[in-house]
Amino acid sequence: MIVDLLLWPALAALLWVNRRRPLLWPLVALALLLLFNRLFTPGFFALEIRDGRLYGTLVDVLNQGSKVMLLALGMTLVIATGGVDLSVGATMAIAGAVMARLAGVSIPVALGGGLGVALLAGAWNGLLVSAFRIQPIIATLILMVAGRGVAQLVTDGQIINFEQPALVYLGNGSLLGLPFTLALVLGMFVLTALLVRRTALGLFIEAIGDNETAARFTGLPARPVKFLVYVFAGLCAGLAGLVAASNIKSADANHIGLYLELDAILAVVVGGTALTGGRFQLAGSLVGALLIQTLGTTLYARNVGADVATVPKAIVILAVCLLQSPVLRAKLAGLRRPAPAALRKEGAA
Amino acid sequence: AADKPVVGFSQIGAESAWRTANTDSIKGEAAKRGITLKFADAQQKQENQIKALRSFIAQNVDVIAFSPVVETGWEPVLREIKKAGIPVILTDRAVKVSDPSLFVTFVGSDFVEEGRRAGKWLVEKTKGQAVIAELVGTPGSAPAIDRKKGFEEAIAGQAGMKIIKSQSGDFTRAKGKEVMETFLKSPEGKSINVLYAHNDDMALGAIQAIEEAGLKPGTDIVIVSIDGVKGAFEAMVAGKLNCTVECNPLIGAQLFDLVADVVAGKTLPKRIAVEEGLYDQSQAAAALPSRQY
Amino acid sequence: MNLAKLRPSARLLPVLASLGVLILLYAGGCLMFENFGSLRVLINLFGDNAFLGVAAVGATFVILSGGIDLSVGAVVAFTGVLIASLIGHGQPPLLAIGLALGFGAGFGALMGALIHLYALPPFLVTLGGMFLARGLAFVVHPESLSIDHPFYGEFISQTLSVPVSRRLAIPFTAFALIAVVLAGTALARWSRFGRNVLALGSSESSARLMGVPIGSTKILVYTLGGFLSALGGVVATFYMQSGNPASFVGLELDAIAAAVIGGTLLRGGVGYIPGTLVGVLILGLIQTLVIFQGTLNSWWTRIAVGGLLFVFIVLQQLTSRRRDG
Amino acid sequence: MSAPVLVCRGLTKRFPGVVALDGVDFCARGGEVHALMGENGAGKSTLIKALTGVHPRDAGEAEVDGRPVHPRSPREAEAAGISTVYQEVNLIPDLSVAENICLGRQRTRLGFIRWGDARTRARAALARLGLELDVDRTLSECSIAIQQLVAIARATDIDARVLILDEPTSSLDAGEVAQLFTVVRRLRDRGLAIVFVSHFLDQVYALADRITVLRNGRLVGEFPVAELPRLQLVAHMMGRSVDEVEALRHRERPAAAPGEPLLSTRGLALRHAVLPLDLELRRGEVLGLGGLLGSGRTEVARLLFGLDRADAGETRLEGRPVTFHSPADAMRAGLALTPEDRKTQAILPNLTVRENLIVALQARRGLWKQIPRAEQDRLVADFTRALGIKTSGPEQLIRNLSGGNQQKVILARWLATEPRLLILDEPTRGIDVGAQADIERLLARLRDEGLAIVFICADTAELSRNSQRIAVLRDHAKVAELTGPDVNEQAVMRAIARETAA
Ligand SMILES: Nc1ncnc2c1ncn2[C@@H]1O[C@H](COP(=O)(O)OP(=O)(O)OP(=O)(O)O)[C@@H](O)[C@H]1O
Ligand SMILES: Nc1ncnc2c1ncn2[C@@H]1O[C@H](COP(=O)(O)OP(=O)(O)OP(=O)(O)O)[C@@H](O)[C@H]1O
Ligand SMILES: [Mg+2]
Ligand SMILES: [Mg+2]
Repeated sequence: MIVDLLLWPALAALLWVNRRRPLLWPLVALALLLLFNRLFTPGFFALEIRDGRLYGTLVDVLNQGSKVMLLALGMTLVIATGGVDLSVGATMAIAGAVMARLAGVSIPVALGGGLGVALLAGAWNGLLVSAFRIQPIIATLILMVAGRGVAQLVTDGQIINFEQPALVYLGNGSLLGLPFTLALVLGMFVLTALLVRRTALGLFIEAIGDNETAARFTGLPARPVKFLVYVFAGLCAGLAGLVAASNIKSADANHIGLYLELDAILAVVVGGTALTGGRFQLAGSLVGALLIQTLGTTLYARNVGADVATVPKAIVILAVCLLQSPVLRAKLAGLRRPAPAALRKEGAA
Repeated sequence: AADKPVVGFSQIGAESAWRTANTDSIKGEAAKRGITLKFADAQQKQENQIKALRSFIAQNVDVIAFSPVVETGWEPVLREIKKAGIPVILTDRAVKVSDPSLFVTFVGSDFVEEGRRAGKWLVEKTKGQAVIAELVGTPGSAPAIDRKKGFEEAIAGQAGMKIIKSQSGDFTRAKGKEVMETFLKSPEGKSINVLYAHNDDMALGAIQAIEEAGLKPGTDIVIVSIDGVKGAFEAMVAGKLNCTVECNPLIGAQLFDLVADVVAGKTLPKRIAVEEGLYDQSQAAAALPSRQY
Repeated sequence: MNLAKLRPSARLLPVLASLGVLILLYAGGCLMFENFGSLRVLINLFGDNAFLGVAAVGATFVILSGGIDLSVGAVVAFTGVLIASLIGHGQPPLLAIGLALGFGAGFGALMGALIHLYALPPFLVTLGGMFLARGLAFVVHPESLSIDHPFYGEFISQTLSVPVSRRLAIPFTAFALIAVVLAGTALARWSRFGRNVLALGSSESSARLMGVPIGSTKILVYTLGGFLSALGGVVATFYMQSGNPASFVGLELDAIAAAVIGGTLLRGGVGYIPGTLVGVLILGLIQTLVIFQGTLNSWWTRIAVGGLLFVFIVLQQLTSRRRDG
Repeated sequence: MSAPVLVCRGLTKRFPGVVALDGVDFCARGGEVHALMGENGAGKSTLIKALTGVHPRDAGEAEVDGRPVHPRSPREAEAAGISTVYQEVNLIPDLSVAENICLGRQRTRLGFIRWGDARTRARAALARLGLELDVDRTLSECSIAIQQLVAIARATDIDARVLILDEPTSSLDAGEVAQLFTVVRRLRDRGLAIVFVSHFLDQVYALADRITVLRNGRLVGEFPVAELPRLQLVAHMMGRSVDEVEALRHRERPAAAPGEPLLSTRGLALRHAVLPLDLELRRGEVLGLGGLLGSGRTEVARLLFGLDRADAGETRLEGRPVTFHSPADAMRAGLALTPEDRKTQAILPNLTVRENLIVALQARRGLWKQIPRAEQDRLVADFTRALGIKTSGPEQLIRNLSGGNQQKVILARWLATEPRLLILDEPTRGIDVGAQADIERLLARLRDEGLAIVFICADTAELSRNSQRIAVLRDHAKVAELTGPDVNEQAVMRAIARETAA
């Protein structure tokens, strides 16, 4: 099949290119999961063209995964500074609700309003963390609790539907036969990558996350940078919220983004960024997000009930953890060739 | 205030438009009758609800009413309420208790019956021939369990009807859509010609998935769901949904009548049903303007 | 030098600030609402939050060691279902409780072992643990299940509670909470294990060089966390006489929040067990205030809880801010 | 001839990219102080860590009193009779002083720790080092010198056969060192084998009986102190001939032509930290800050650099009043500070040498103007060469560098910003003789290029050797300012002592 001809060589190439990079292990896990589906989940790789767009489970993975991928981009930077943002799910709900509320006014107002409140939410978190110096997990817990309430306040507890083609396009449209959300994710990824790698922001973030005291002694603007990453995480959450609302053509304040903060954090950590801060892997986070979505879709496709679906999910998380564990890898490497220490001892005896 | 009772009401949450309508109905009715209502929202958590009930005791309310999050786990708190001499009315969902004197009465829908009616309608509509996909509610929740049970009962005798896919869509649009997508893409997906959704929201999400797959909801796939929210009526008018079994949230008036009876010391039946209908496309357009939620 | 004398108590400042705000909130509630000052509300505060408090003490130990435990809520739910189902199958309650506690401890030990032996991040391992325990709970029994046994019906709620008046009794769970907090305080303050936990959380590399048994301390602290989560689950079954696999979602966040509000630093190494009790009571009090207010709908409830949390944390921050190094 | 207590044979330890120890033999005898010498990165600390179970060894064995020991953790090493003070303070910052001394060895009654006993023991252990302080204080609130002493107190609190001290004196002043030596000698006379690492030759010659020299992870040789002249020792360490070393040591007297004032303070003060202080810093001049530990030198540096905000007094930069609200402000004005606590205040442990080196310059250029990679690489190459930084490459993580090399990277970090005023808080701490000479020469060169320099150093000899002017602090106040011919060791000592007597 054509998919096989394209996908596997591409994956192999990716693995090869990243063989000495932190990206390797999440990629390996993703490849294994895909391979499992190729072999055991009928129809998972079926692709066809319908209505001028690609149609199939793999496309769904990309489309559905776009929300976590967007969240993960912002979350990566937050985690790299040594923080965490629990409020992204609630921020998604607020952004979606505001967009739906303003949908009737005009498209730019709806989009701008949604993203605007998301930026405000991020700024609020940033303020609490950088100016009030509240521990991030608690600072963002406040908005996690209250944010969904704000979203419900905006929708008045109702599910608000909208039909505006532009807004519907955001989460359901296709560009060159692929979901528009994919383009959105790639665009945000490139933008983020440029922002952190073409300016000194990446270095600043990593320095602050690695040793904040030292960063301050070195004259780094620790507080502004922290503020900024939360605002950015808010923006990403806002975009994800718009996509989520657009996906179902309505704002469901109670459910949009529910528990998605956990998936986002998971994606980041699986992707190779440590929760303690410091070095971050932007691309790794995307792979992590894809891995999580693929897993979720796999479970649906294999008809595993949502209640017990957490068991295989746990097993995959732990497996990826173990794959990344330097200790286990050292042990495996030790199995392959005899330990040098052992050789030495024999020589000495 | 001596003649007007103080009522404590603990609501499950605001997880759906249905629930919000339920809340509004109760609050609105209390206001209309000038009854002091102590309202507490449990955010879908039983432990919060128990806290609220115990607070109602501390606040010396005259009557306690609540929609339990789950069916079990109420014995201790209900005993405590009984000890304090406060009558309890259950709404929407029942509880399982060994001592029936722990509550006065239960007013609400019969979820099993709802499932049964959906099933019966389907048997008639499809003449006993259907390949069914089922979108289940939140795992473990009473409506999910009962609506599944009632539906299965109703189609049990039909050899030509079988459920080939059954997955939880968590009562939400987004999950309903996502799960339907995978249903349709599975190898058996092409044969699905009926969708049974435990609530309208999941059905509305699934309709989008069906449309994106290039199929016609309501025609290629017959869709029946439960609740009867406004969105479902709109979808029926548009021909995308075939039938919805009403589950009526507007119980405010009924509830406060019962409160008055309880305060007056009348004996009440243990189980009071809510008036509910079943709507298909033919009735939808007529009913739509009168839908309040 | 006089400054030096003042400083040690600076560490206690967040706890004292929390306590102050707790008292303030309580007094405020008494002024605003009728019956708020009644003994029943006070007793409820302890009894209703006992399961959270017990689990939060465990979570505090884990945080003190520099780790985190996200599996708390799921383990609480799992043990509830396990006990309910065992009793449902005719097992004696004490055996069921013992098995559940054993499971919790073993589950924690397993997570601790993975974290230590393979140098895995605690966040991921315990998140895995959370998913696993949640899923297993549904495997044991997919729905909520009530416990019908005289031990639960009579013994716990009648025999073991202390009546204050004809209508009011202090529930057994409140005593369980206080006992666990006292034991936890003693363990943290007066045992070698407790001090090793703090050392580990403050600086793992130094602790290793100073001869702290890193491995066993880490594994033990997660074992303790798992055990106390399970104990929280047991307390919850006393409270609800049922087990529900879908319950206590997000309890771990409440536990972590309670610890942090009580002056525990998330980075580890600094914190007090009694502070966690204060944190738990504050979370409980916020809820009680909202319920007594009695008109807030779902979203205003959320906003109010978030807002009170915010006010509270800022107050605590302002009263305990120190010059940082 | 005393009996060997600790014997190692063929110790080998490899790290990715480096062989840190290559078949080293080592033997410490009871009743002797054995100095372990070598340049930064020679493998001294690695030897100690491989011996005490911090790092698993790749090969080699060790014995204590003839019994083979193979500790897998410092705890097991301690049980085998080896007590160690590792390089850099390795204590628990959030615990009290008393607890840090007793951790893991607390006496208990019925399972409960006896806190009173712990305090008493801690006080006793500190008293042996001539130190009297509040043992309930949290460790992180104590100055780094105090922390170092606490670590030593902890190591001497137990019965051991071997006591290993890895650069214990690097942050101590003369008085503290003397006190420490008294204790060490007493322990030695009790028959302990003592292993002592230091870059201070005077201290080594004052204390040690025997010296083992390492170079690049290899054993150069073991020598009785009496048979190893200093010059020869340095030559062994550096792997050069005695003549070459002699040439290195030659140094010109400071040229005394200070330029116009750059920064001055009037009555600058911070409650509890600095009493009103007048200072004048001139271009082309090194101002030394002298004083005992805890006299407030670090506090002055923090204040000047905007890490703390003064609550009285004023600062003038080239005559114009300035206030620095943050280090960033100070940096913009051309100030630089290398802090005294490298581990917590300076290094970004998980970032590379390159990133650590350019980070201050980048901070100064701001967020948007990223330093081009080529320029970064050039900076790293230049400074690595100029300061003799030993790395396996610019992309090595700084945490894997030896302590002395980390210090050089931090120095380079600040030199790269081309500051006008450089504040050096104990810059030569933990730096080997060769590098120390390098740094001192660099200091002179920078001064000649017109930099104003504030030099804080616990070693009065080094201080007076490198300063044109010395301000002596005591109890957080300036008590004397020495200029011209008064800039010498005796004068500094006198200034401190005079005030003490008063
Ligand atoms: N954990 C590690 N990983 C990789 N390399 C290391 C590690 N620890 C030390 N090294 C390397 O091993 C070599 C020896 O370092 P070591 O710390 O033993 O030197 P040292 O003699 O103690 O120097 P100093 O006087 O500066 O303290 C150095 O090249 C250092 O970079
Ligand atoms: N012997 C001591 N007992 C108690 N506190 C001390 C002692 N020595 C220093 N301190 C405290 O440590 C803090 C740090 O002092 P500071 O670092 O400014 O001194 P310093 O002159 O730089 O000494 P150091 O040689 O330690 O760098 C001061 O607040 C001081 O009060
Ligand atoms: Mg060293
Ligand atoms: Mg100092």
